[in-house]
This record gives sequence, C-alpha cells and structure tokens, in this order.
Amino acid sequence: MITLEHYIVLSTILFAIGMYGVVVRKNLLMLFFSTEIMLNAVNIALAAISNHYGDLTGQMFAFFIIAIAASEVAIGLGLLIIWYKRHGSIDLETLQSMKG
Amino acid sequence: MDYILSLLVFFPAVAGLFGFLIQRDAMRSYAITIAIIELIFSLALWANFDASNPFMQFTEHASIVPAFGINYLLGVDGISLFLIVLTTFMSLVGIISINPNTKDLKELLIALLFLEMTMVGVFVALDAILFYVFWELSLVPMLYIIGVWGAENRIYAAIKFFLYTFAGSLIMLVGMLVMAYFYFQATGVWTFSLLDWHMLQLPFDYQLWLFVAFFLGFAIKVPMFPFHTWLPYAHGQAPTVGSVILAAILLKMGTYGFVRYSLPLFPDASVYFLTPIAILSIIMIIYTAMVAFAQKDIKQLVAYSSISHMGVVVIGTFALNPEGITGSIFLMISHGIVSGALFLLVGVIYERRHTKKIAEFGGLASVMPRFALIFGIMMMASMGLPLTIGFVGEFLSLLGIYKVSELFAILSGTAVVVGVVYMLYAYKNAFFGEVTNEKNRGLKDLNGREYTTLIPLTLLVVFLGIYPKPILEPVDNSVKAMVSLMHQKALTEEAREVIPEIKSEEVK
Amino acid sequence: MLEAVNISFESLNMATLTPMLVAIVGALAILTIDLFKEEMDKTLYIVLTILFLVADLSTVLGQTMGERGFFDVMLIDGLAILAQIVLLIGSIIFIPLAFSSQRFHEYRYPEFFALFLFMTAGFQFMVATDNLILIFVGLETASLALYTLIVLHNKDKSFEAAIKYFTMGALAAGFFAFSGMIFYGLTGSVELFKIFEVLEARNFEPMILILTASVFMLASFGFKMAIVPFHTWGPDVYEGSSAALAGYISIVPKVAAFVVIMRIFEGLIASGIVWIEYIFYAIVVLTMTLANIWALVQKDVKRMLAYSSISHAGFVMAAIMIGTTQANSAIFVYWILFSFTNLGAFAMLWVSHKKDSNYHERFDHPFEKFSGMVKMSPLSAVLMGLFMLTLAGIPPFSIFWGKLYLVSSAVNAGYLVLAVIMVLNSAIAAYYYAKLIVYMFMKEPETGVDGSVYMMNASISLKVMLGIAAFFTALSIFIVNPVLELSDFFIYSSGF
Amino acid sequence: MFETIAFYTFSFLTILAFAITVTTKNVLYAMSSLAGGMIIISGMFFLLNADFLGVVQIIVYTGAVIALYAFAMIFFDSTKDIVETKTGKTFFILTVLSSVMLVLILTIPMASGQVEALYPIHEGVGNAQDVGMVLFTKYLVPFEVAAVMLLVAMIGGIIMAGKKMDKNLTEIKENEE
Amino acid sequence: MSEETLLYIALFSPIVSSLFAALFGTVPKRVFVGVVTSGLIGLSFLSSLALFIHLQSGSGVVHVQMFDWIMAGDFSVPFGFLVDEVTVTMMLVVSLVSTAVHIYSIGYMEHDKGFNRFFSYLSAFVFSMMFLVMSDNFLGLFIGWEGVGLCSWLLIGFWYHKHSAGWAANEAFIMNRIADLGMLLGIFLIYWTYGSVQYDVVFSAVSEADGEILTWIAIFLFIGAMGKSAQFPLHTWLADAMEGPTPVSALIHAATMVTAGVYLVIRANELFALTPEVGLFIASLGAFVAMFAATMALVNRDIKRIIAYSTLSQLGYMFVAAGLGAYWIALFHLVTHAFFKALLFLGAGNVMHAMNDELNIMKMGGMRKVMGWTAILMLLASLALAGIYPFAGFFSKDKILEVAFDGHYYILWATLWITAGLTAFYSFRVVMLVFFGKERYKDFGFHPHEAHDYMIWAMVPLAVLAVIAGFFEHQFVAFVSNVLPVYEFSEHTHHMVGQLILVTSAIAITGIAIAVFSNMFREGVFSSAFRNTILFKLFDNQYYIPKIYEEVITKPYMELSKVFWEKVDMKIVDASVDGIANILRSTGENTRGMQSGNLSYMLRWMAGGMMLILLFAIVYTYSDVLLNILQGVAK
Repeated sequence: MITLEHYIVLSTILFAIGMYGVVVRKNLLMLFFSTEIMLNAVNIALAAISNHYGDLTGQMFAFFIIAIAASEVAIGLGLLIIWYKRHGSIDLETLQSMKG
Repeated sequence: MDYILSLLVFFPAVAGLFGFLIQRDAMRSYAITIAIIELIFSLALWANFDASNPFMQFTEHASIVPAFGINYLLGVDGISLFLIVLTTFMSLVGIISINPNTKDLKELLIALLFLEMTMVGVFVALDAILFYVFWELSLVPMLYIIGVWGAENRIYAAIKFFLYTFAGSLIMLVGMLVMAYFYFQATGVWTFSLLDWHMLQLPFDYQLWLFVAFFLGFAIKVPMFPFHTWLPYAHGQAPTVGSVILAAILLKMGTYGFVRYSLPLFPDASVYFLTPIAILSIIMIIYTAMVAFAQKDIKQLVAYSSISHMGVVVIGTFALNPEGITGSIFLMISHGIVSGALFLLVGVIYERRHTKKIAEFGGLASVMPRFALIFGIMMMASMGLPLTIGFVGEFLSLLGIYKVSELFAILSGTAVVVGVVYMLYAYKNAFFGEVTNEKNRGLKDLNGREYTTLIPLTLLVVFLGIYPKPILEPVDNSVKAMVSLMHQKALTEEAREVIPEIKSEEVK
Repeated sequence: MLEAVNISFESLNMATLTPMLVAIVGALAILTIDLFKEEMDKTLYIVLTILFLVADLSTVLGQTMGERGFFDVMLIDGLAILAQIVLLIGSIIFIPLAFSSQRFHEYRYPEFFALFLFMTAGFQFMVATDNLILIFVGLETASLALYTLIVLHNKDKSFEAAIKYFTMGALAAGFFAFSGMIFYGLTGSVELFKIFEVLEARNFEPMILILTASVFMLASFGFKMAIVPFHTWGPDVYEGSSAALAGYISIVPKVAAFVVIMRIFEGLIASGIVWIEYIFYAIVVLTMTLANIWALVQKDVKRMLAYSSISHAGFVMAAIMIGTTQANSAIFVYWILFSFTNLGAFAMLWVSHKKDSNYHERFDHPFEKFSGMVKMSPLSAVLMGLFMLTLAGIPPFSIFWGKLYLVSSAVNAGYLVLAVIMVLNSAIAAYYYAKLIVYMFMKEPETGVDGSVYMMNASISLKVMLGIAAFFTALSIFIVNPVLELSDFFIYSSGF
Repeated sequence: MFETIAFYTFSFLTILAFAITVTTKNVLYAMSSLAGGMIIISGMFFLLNADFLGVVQIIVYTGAVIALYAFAMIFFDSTKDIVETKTGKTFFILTVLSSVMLVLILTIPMASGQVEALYPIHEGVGNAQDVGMVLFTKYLVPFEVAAVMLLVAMIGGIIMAGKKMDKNLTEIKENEE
Repeated sequence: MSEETLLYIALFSPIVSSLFAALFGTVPKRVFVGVVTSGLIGLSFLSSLALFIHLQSGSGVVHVQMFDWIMAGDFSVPFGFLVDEVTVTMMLVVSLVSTAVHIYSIGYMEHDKGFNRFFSYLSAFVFSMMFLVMSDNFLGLFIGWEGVGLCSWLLIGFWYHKHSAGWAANEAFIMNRIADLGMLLGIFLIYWTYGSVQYDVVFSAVSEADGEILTWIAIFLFIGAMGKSAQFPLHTWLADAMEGPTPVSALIHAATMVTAGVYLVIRANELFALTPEVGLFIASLGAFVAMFAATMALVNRDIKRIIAYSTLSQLGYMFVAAGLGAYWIALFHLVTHAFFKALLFLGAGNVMHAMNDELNIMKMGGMRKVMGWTAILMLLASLALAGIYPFAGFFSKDKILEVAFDGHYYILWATLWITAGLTAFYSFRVVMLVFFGKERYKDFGFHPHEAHDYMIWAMVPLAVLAVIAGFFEHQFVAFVSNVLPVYEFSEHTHHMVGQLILVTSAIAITGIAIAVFSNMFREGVFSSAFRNTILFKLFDNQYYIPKIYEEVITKPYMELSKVFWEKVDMKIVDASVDGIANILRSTGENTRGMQSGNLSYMLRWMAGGMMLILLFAIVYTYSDVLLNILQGVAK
C-alpha cells in the first residue's frame, strides 16, 4: 500500500536533489533547473496531501507554484540573457565583482 | 521668570542657528555677546532663586510623548543652579579665550553655542529621557570640536571620546527604562519624571542592578578608574577651548548624575556599593596622580590631575552625608573653574610655542612673570590651598568621607600630597630654572584677551575661597533635603545608619 | 454535477481589495499611456505613480479593521492597515528620488513605474492576507518586479546583484513552498488562523515537523529580511542597485517580510515551543552583532549602509521575538522613523551620484569621496551628518525614539540581557557612522575634487525630499507621540 | 497494486531523471532529463487524482518552461562547457547527511486524522470542474494576482531581453545620445 | 582704638603690605616698597603691642568673629580670631622679628631683581603667620598653617632660576603637605567627635571624648606639628630650605614658622594634657631630634645649614617641654629662641652678603676685622644659643632640662644635657671659624665689607632681647598662666635646681672652650683622623637620610609613576579598551571573507545555515532520546 508518507518521502528526496543542485552547480542555467526541481518536488507532496485529505487546497497550492515557477523562468532567463550578452558566459564564477 | 529655564537652554542654540547668517569676521563679537546674554540670564536665575527653598524651582512642564510618559520637565534646585551658572560662565570664558585667528572660527563658535545648550539642558532636565537627550547630544559638538580643531591625533581621540561615553550612557539608558518599568509596575503609570521616581521605594536587589547600570554611564563620564583612558587623549588632542569646556563642565555631568540619580533613587545600593566605589575613587586619586606625575606633556598632566580631583568629588558624594555631598558639589564648581583656568593657561603657552612638552620649557617665570603668577595661583587652588576655591570642596568631601571610614579618609586624603607632587614638579620644570631653550626667550607675557579670561577666574578663585557661602548655602539646603529623602527611603538597617537623619527644622 | 454558486457582491467586501486594485490599475494605466504615446518624459510617470500611491494610501486609510473579504482570503486587520500605511509611505517617499537631474537608464522605461506599482501591490497582498498561497503569490509578484527594477539600472553590477538576488530568491521560494507543504500536511489548511487552530488541537505534535516547517519559513523570510546567515545578498544588492532603489530595498520589502514573520511566528513563539524563541534569540544577536562588525570594515558608504540595515533588521527581529504588544508596536514606530532617516541617507548618496566615478575602481561612494565635504558643500555635509547621527541613535533624532521604545519593550518583557546587547550594538554601530562624519568634517578634501559633485544629481524635487527627510529626522520629537499612538492603536486592536 | 507499481516506477524514474539533471555536465542532457522528469511527475499527479494539475504540469512545464529554456539554450553557447569546480568530500558528505536528515524527518507521519477537508473533492465530479470551482471562488484573488505576476514576469523578460538595454543611459554622459 | 580694631590692624596690615608690594611685583626695584612694607609690619607690631598692654592690664581676651566661612551640613566654621596671652606672645614675637627682618631685607635684597616681589612674599608670610596664631579654631589655624607653607615655598624658591632652590622649595612644600594631611585628619576627627572645630567648644568638652579617640586626635595633630616643625623623620626639608634668601631663613625657618608646631601643641594643651603617653612620645622625639640635629650641625661646613640644624635641635628642646606638659616653658623657649636665632641668621646673612653668598665657613675666618658689629651680634646670639648666663637661652633651656629631670625622665635629661654641650661647641665653632683665626677668605679673593647701618640697627632690638629676655621669666609666667597651666616642680627638683644649672652651664662652657681652643690649634677643628671615622661620615651625610629618602621614596615614586603610566595605564587599562575595539575590527576583517561574492557560497550559506538550524531543532526535539543514547554509550 502506498501511503501519504511514501509520496512525501519521494517529494523530500527530490527536493534534496534540487537543493544539492543549487549548492553545487556553477552553471546558472543548472541552478535554475535545480530550483524548478525543488518546486516540482513540493508539488508532488501537495498533490499527495490533497489526495489524502480529499481537499482541493493542495492542488491549488501546486497550481500556483507552477505559475510561480513559470514566471521565475521568464525573469531568470531574461537575467541570464542580459548577462550572457555582456560577458559571454553563464558561469556564476563570473559574478564576483562585489564582495567583502 | 516662568520660562527662564527654557530660555536658558534654547537661547544659545537658537542664537547658534542664527550664527550661520553672521559674517565670519563679526562672528566672534556675536558669540561673545550671546554668551554674555546667556550669562546674564543665568545670573538672573540665581538672583531670583530662593536660596531657602531646597526643592525644585522654576519648574516647567509639557508633554512630549504622553503615551510613554516622556515629558519636557525642567527645574532647578540648589544643586544644579551653580552648575548652570558655571556652564554659562565657563562657556563665555571659553569663547573669549579663542584666538581670533583660529581657522573656521565661525563653525567653532556655533558648535560651542550648541554645546552650551546641551550642557545647560543636562543640568535643568528633570525628566530622565530629556536628561539623556541632552546628555548624548552634548557628545556631538564635542566630537566635532576635538575632531576638527584638535592636534595631530585628534580623530582617534575624538572617536574614542565619543564611543566610550556613548557606550556607557547606553547602558544607563537601559537602566532608565528598567526604572520606568518598575515605576510602571508599582503605580501603573508610565513616567520618566525624576520627581516621581524619587518617591519610589525600590526593593533592594533591583536597586543594586539599576545602580550598576546608571553607574556605568556616569562613571565613564566622570571618568572613574578604570574607565578614564579616553580623557587624556581627549584633553591631549582637543583645542584649548574644548579642553576648558570638557574639564570644566562635561566631566561634572557624571558626578552630577551620581548626585541627582544614583543617590536619591538607590539609597540602599549607594550604601551597598560605597566600599567598592570608595576604593575605585582612592585608586583614581592616587594612581592617576602618579600617572600625572609621569607625564611629559603638560596638558596631559592637567588632564590626569582632573581625574585625580574627580576622585575626590566622587568619594565626597558617596560619603552620603550633607557635608560630603555639599563638599563634592562645591568641588565640582571649583574644579570647573580651576581646571578650566589651567587649561586656558596651558593654551596660552601652546599658542606661543606650539608645544606642550614640559621639557621644552623652563625658566618661564622670568620671561612671563604674570603668566607664572596666575598659573601659580591656579596651581595652588588646584592643590586645595585654604582661602582658594579648591580647599573648601576638598575639605568638606574628605570631612564627609571621614565619617564613613577613617581609612578611606586617610587614603583619599593623600590627594593633598600626591596632588602637590606632580603640580610642583611640573611648575618647577616649566617655570623655574634658567631659560635654557632659546625659543622661550622672547615669549610675550599675557595679552589683553588672555587677561580678560584669566583675571575673572583668578578673582573667583580667591573670592569663593574666602566667601563660599553664597554657593554653599543653597547647595546645602538642597542636599539636606535630598539626604533626608534618602534616609526616609532607605530600606536596610545599614543604609539608615550610614545616611544621617536630618532634623526636620533644617529642611525648610 | 456541482450546483452553481451564488455569491452576493457585498459579501466579497470589495473594500478589502481596493487599495491593491488602485495600484494595479495605476500600473496598467501607465502601460497604456506608453502604448499610445512613446518616449514621454519620466516626470509624467513619476507624478502619476505618486498620485496612484497616494490614492492607494487614502483607500487604505479608509479601510475598516477586522474585515475579511473575498472568501476570507483577504484579511484587513490593524496590522495589515498599519503595514500598508508604512510601506506605502515608504514607496511614496522613495519614488520621487527618480527626479534626478541626471539621466538614468531605468527612468526612460514607463515599465519601471508600472513595475513599481505592481511591486507595491504585491507587497500589499502579502501583508493583507493570512493565506499562505496569496502571501506566496504576492511575494513573488513583488520580488520579480524588484529584480527587474534592479536590472534596469543597467550596470554590470546591477545585473550581478539581480542575478544573485534572484537565484537566492528562487531558493527561498523553494523553502517557502516546502514549508507551506508541511503546514498543509499537518493541518490540511493554508490559512494561518486555521493552521494554528489545528496545531493547537494537535498539541503541537509532531513537534519536529512543526519545527522543520518553521525553520524553512524562517530561512525563506530571513532571506527577505536579510538576517544572518541568509543576508549574503544584502550588501551586493545594495551596491549594485542605484542608491535610490537601495534605500527602497532597505525599507519597504522588509516591512512586508516582517509582517508575515509576525503573523506566522507570533503564534509559534506564543505556543510555548521555547526552541523557536532560542533560535530567534541566537539569530537576532548574530544578525545585530555580525552585521555591525562587518559594517565596521567597509570602505564604501553604500555597502556600509547595507550592513547597517541588516543590523537594524536584527533589531526588528528582536522585537518580533519579544512578541509583546509593545514590542510589535515598537517595530512600526522604529521602522517609520527609520525609513525617513534612511531615505535621507540614501538620497544623499543619490544626489552625489557621479557618472564617471573616478574615486575608486570599484566603489561609487567610498568614504574618501566625502573627505572634507564640509569645506565644499557645508549644507549637504550637515545633512549627511544629521542622518548618520540619527542612524547611530543619538537623541533627539528620530531613530532614537524607536530604539528607546524597542529597548523598553525588551526590558518590560524581561529580556534585560537582550536589551543590553542591543544597546551595545548601537555603540558599535556608532563607530562606523561616526567614521563618515569624521571623513566629512575632519579630513581635508582630496585634491582635485570640488563641491559640485555632492549635488551632481540634485534637482529641486530631490532637495525637497531631502528637506522632508531632514525635517522628520531632526524634529521627530514632535511626531513621536502621534506615531506611537497610531502604531499602538492598530497593533492593540489587531491583537498582536 | 497498480498504484504501488506505478508509484515505484515513477519514483525511480523521477529521481533518476532529476539526478541526471543536477549531475550531468552536458546542459542538453540536463534539460532533456528535466523535461522527462516533469512529464513523469505529471503522471504522478494523475495517479493522485489530480488530473487538472497533471495537464497543467505538462502544458506549462514541458510546453512553456522547457521551450523557453530551449530557446535560451540556442542563444547561449551550450558547447562551451562550464568548469564545475570539484566540491570537497566533506561538503559532499555534509550535503548527503543533511539530505538524509531532512528525509528522515519527513518520514514521520504528518497527516492528522481529525482534519476535515475545507474544500472537499466531490465524488463523481471531474477534477477540472472541481478545481475550477474553488479556483474561481476561494482562490479568485490569488488567481488574479498570479495573472499580475505573470504580467510582471513578461514585462520583465521583455525589457531585459530587449534592445533598449544595449545602450546604457546610466553610464554615458548627459549630452551624448 | 578698640581692641577689635587693633586686632584687625595687627592681622591685616601685613596682607595690605603684601598686596601693596605685589602691585609692583613685576617692575624694577622701588626702595619705597621696602620702606612701606616695613612700616606696615611695624604697625602690626605696634598693634600687637597695644593688645599686649591691653591683656597685661587684665581686661580679658579679645575674641571676634568676622563672618561665616564654610557651612555645610552641621559643619560650620567662621573667620574668628582670638587674642589671649599665648596668642599675643606669639604675635609680638612674629611681628617684631618680621619688622626687623623687613628692614634688614631692604639692605640685604638691594641688588636683587625681585626686590618688590620679595617684600610681597615676606609680608604675605607674616599675614599667614598672624592668621595661624590668631585663629580661634582649628580650621583657621590650618589656613595659616598652609599659608605659611605656601609663603615658605615661594621664598625658598625665590631665586627660582637656581635649580636647587626650586627643588628645595618643592621638597619643603611636599613634606609639609604630608604632615598637613595628618593635621587635616585630626581636624576631621575633632569635628566628628565634638561637632565643632572652635577651640572653646572643643576644649571645654575635651574630656568627654573617648580616650582612644583623644589619643588619635593628639597623634594626628602632632603629625601636623612634626611637618611644620621639621621633626624627624620629616626634617630634611629644613636644611635644604636654606636655599632661600637669608632673611627668609631668619624669619621663617628659625623664628616663626617652624615653631608653629610647638605653638599647636601649646594651643591644644588641654588635649595633650589628657594624653600623657602621646606627650611622652613627643618629648622623646624632641630629645632625639635635639641630639640628632646637633650632631649634624657639628661637622657641617655650611654656615646656614649649621644654624638650621641648630634650629632643629632647639625645636626638639621645645617639644620636650611641651610634651612633658611644661607648656609655658616651651613657649618661653620659643620666644627666646626666636630672638637669638633670628639674630644669628641675620648675622650670617651679613657674612654671606659680605662674602658674595659664599656659605662655606672654611673659606672665611678672621672677619671680625672687617665686620665688627656683626661679629659682636653673632657672638651674643651664640652665647644665648649656648645657654650661657645671663643670656636669654640660659633661662629657657635650663628650665627644659629641669622639667625633664623633674619628671624622672633621666634619659631625656641626659640627652638634652649632652646636646647642650654639643650646641655650645658647634655654635662657637662657627663663630671661631668665621670671625677669628686666619683670614682664609683672602685666598679665595673675597672682599668682605660691613653691612649697611640700618641693617645692623634692625638687628639690635633682637640682640637686646636675646640678652635680656630671660630676666622676664617671672612676668612671663604670670602673664601666660591665665591660659596655660603652670608647671609645678616637685620639691626634690627645687632643691636640685642649683646643681642642675651648674652641671648644664659646665657642659656648655666646656663645649665653648673646646671649640675655641681647638680652633686655635687647628683650623677647621676636626682632625683628619676623625674625619675618616664612620661617625663623622654619618654626621656629615646627615645620617644618609636624604639619600635614603631619595632611594627609597623619591626614585621609586618616580619609577612607579612611570610604570603606572607606561605599563599600567597605556598597556593594560587603555590597551584593553582599544583591545575590545581591535577585536571587533579584526573579527570584521577576518570574517568579511564570508562575503566572498561568489553566488555558490552565498547559496551554501543559506542552505547550510538553514540545515544547521534544523539540526538544532532535531537536537532540541529529541534531546531526551539523544541523552539516553549518550548515556548508553557512556555505559
């Protein structure tokens, strides 16, 4: 029997994978992928909980998270493009002019 | 006369603001005029002051933050009256003493006028927050004065002065808030009014903590050992007028705080902490006098001597009997005049020679006899010679502490010895002997401007030494009222014993 | 088949939504104007923005407390109104900084102003609801707009700042989602009042999950508030944005953030889980102290102000931890007074903006730039000095009163040690503020610098703004009481 | 039974796909596996009776997001590999440990038995209809705000990618055009 | 004129004189300054005389109070003045010697640049001294006490361009201050015991206080007296004070100021009478100092220092008398001593003047030929000092020996007896070396000459008194007995008086004889063999006490001060404050690397920070479980 916990553990594993990507990757594009993964992971859990309780709020939440993820992609890509235009790279090591 | 205190506080500041409109060359005359008017105001206050009334007079009241009990509450009693007059007087002297060729004279004078406001404000405020406002605000003009017109190392000195005293007073602020909270708990009313606070009898252990919080703020300002190290830097680097004001008035804020806050609010804690504070004061007296003795810079020497004398003031305050407290208040005034004069005198020679190293001088008595004479008089006053202003306060303070403990009196009494050692040593090296340095040979004696500042001070030093009654009497009345309040408030047996009961007919 | 729903218009309680609608309509209006006629001067849009914001504010003032609307999604309590007032005033006083005499890339876009209004609406949504979903959506609307605004400054550093901000923001969004998911899983609801209801019914068990959710939430909003260790974006973003926007970032988004934190954590702290209090305590102390220590060693004024804002945020977090009504009210008093001062400080940097900055290879506002400023531009030096003193908490200038009330709330709630730590931090902070004063008043000017640079970017309107900031800062003693009473009134009546 | 098999399969696949995404050096692989993972997640949604969500997932993610990324990748020179600095062993272990910690925490059953669904799923009603009902009543305001958010994102994206950004008024002198 | 006016004239004409001279302080010499000041001091003398006559007629003491000085709490002290028999005696002595010295100084200081200034200081001194003796309370006494100290400082350091003068002035002041502290403490104790510092209040209630407290008061007051009267161990300043102009030495360091200590003991006789053990200590110390100082005077070559040591020695005598309760005898010796010692000093001044300020008696000799009058006067003074009948010193000194004998303090008596011999010896050693024998000064190229006539005349009254004062012993006793207790000799002593006088005179004459004869045989008196003995070295180096003070007190004080400043204040107190600032700063500098600007690190801070907090959360939640596990591991 697959219980709610299964889904939540799966969700958490995926979230952890996403987080791992965020902290180790140097490619800005990959960072954005990783954040997408995190958000998607949460969606699974929300859908599962929603199913468990028989309550639609979880699905709503997931729905809005998808919307948010999509908007973030737009802005994120815009930023990447502009940076790439100026610097010819999307390596985050290039973003180090400010420190200290 | 209803609003004379507000007038006293804000007149210099408003005049300072208008000062921006004054043309540079005319600024000195303007500032002197303002300072004279301010002095006249303060003298008028004195003239209208009822010396037989030991309580607050000329009180003014307005709400600032009624929701939080912060009020604009002013008042003056015998304790603060003379500190106010001293402030206005020394400010005038300080302003006159400034060399007209000083750079950026206008800014300096405006800063001084603002400073005067804050100083007067501290002494008239009866609301803790208002007191704190003026207290902190006084740092700013002083920071500016030291930082701009000081010697080479001025910025370090200015910042040190600023941060050190700022940190201390912030702790005091917490203390005030706690005090207000206790008051609120006891009565259900938010108030920062000192007069209300005086009526509150705090439990003993609360008193201890609050006393420590207030103590830190005041002790740094005084400055008590071991919080004193900002002072030599500040004095060493400050311009003459800065040193004069700093020594004459700003330091008094700390001891005034002790008298106004620590004693009446926390009588039991005052008794409880009497011994440690007395020990600190004794260390201050002896140790800093010795450090002064080792100084090579005459201004630093006078600075350390200030610390040593403030030790006597503190120990007199914590004698907790009318003799000691009255004496310490008188000593504040006398130290204000004398140390101010000493710094002026050091400024005189600094202006001529651009050095303060004692070793650079020698034989000045033959080149500048009048200068040497006035310096000598001030030195004697500083040493507490009878019939000079310095004696009365020192004597009474030591007399007071003798009642508390013979040992403390003996140890703090060494002030009369150690204080002499460094002063005479410096005087001998600077004024006695042959003129060895060629640069000293052609020095001019005092000029008119310097006479104008020094002669009134000299006269005061002698006059008040012979006839201190006009000051002692009102001070004593208010002190007696305060001591009797403390006695009534005291909870512990020990405190009742140490704080004497004042016979009711003496408190008018 | 579901039956159709009938909803009366009144039950929607339109008034709860009007303020945000005004802002959104304003934004759309600006976009529309641009459609009809391009290349209009920025002044038109600035004034329009201000007008819409004022209209927005007036509708906020017209709101009544304790209302819910739109199927109980909207929540207008005292906190919401107060927060909206503060953030709208913040927006209103910062947007006129766009009246710069120099050209800046961002102001040629009408979209800048549209986004500004969208952002304001987003923040308003955040504070005027207790629904996690709406909070999230509002937060993202505002954040995305803000990233864009930063980028529009169109300098390498602003891109860098925006990318850093954005990426960390995305992570924070992930955290928020995760936290929301756990709360939902625990309670079956995303509405805070309901969440607490259920949690209470469950006796706050399983605690570890509640704590996990709290930690994620804390990380998410800690990022927004820039508290240690989630603060790292702060200095870089301040440095990369224009001074005008940096000042805005230091004030308005944080209002929205701490209102949400208040809504979420007040309940949790009050729940008796002392761990949350401990962790807040630690974070608060770390934030205040470390930020101050870092600010000590900065070489650029703007960066220094960035760290100082972090430290000020720490103060506010302390009040949230204390959690008494007085503390909550103190937050707003503090923040209102703080915003005028910060406006002044950043506006001073803004008016001294110089295009070909040759002071320093990296910094636009190194301390050296202000060397001997009083000699060349005395009035601006005095103003800047005033703002610095105020930030340092010198009475009787504005922040002092906030600090006083805040420390008092700590004292009253028995947090004596915290109070002492707070004031000692003020003393440390005084050092770096005094440092700028030292540069301005006590050092000699650098050679080859003339005074005009300090007013390079000034226009009449900017000077007026400076005057307003200085006025409120210097004479705050007269406005403290109304502010205090206002804040007390709203906070008391909303039960925080 | 079917659910179990489907769950484990989907789980395995999503984990694998996302693991590839975050570890691979090749951006194309990463994007492809991301897209794959997302489609599988939509399968998971169907499994959870969230049909509407599943559809949206496919449309928005694979349709819009991945398409956007793809276009962007055309713009970026994807052949240019980005040097991924090796992370230290300790860091890796720490990461794994904290992930394990997180997962362990989340194994604790969180659902409460007493919770009553506020917006219950109706039997015999299509999921899309059900969702629509709630979305346009209770979540009307968030929905509208989400629209604004998308608008903001759109404006932002357009401006940033637009030509106007090429000439920098912030940095050039006043009199230059 | 009323007595009050007389009192005020006696008291204030010196200060008027001082201020008058001060007006001309910085202008070149004006002879009239000297004349006017002398006149005013003379006026003071005349007033004192009038007061004396008034008291003599038995019309009671004069007591005035001018106005309140210090009033605080219960403490209240006015400016009050009291003229009784003791006071008027002191006044007469002070004003008389002062007048003589003023007149004398006109001549002595004639070539000095600071002529006017000198008179100002000198008159100020007279004022302070008058204040000291006339005050009706302890605090007023203290004013004068400090005032004379100040004037002494000014006058010792009068030739400030000389390094040694400045040094000596400071030494004198500081040593006096140490003693003054004792005095001050005595006053505190008096106040807190009796509630007043007025003589009449205190003395009328003196016996009410606890014995221990009385002892302490006596000790404290005597410490004050020790400093002013240069008793061991605070004696070193007196010899060094000879750096001042000689008239100063005559007035201050012989006749008046140094006797203030004795005056204090006499004045507070009611108190000291109740504390006999302190009295005995005073007497013992006095006897010790008498001998101790005499031995130093024996071998010294500096004419002024010899006289200074002799002063010290004579003060010891006075303290013996005062300590043993014979107050009037102490006062009597004080008076006679003032006359002959001032005379001696002024004579020495003449010699110095003639010798261009040369002080070494080995460079003089045979000077009677050029300055006959001086020689005669000094001879008279020396005879008086030696205690030869019928000179004044004989009467007073003898009485002191009798007192010691009477009290069965035979050791004291013996000490004083030997000292009497020593005194005679050294005083005549000086006389012989200066005025008789070979004219050694010629070898050094000096051209001595006699002093001005008026200087000699100024000395004459003193000389006369030095000769005849002793005969007024009985009148004196009668006069002061109103105030002071009369010392009653026992029967036994009464019978022995004759023998005692004989014995004493014998040793004095022996001393003189040795001095005279040895000088005839050997110039410089001492054999070179004696010079090499330890004893001589001890005497010659003043028992090494100045050196010990230098090594044990002065230098360590300086060193300690340096250490306090450089090591403690700068390195510890200040450095710890700066240290806090530096720690903050360096923490900032060292940790700002945290803000590396690298986005990856930023994200790691964020995620890592959150994970850390989460870890804390787990620890908190499962703290019980974890503790159990830990305990299990421990087992």
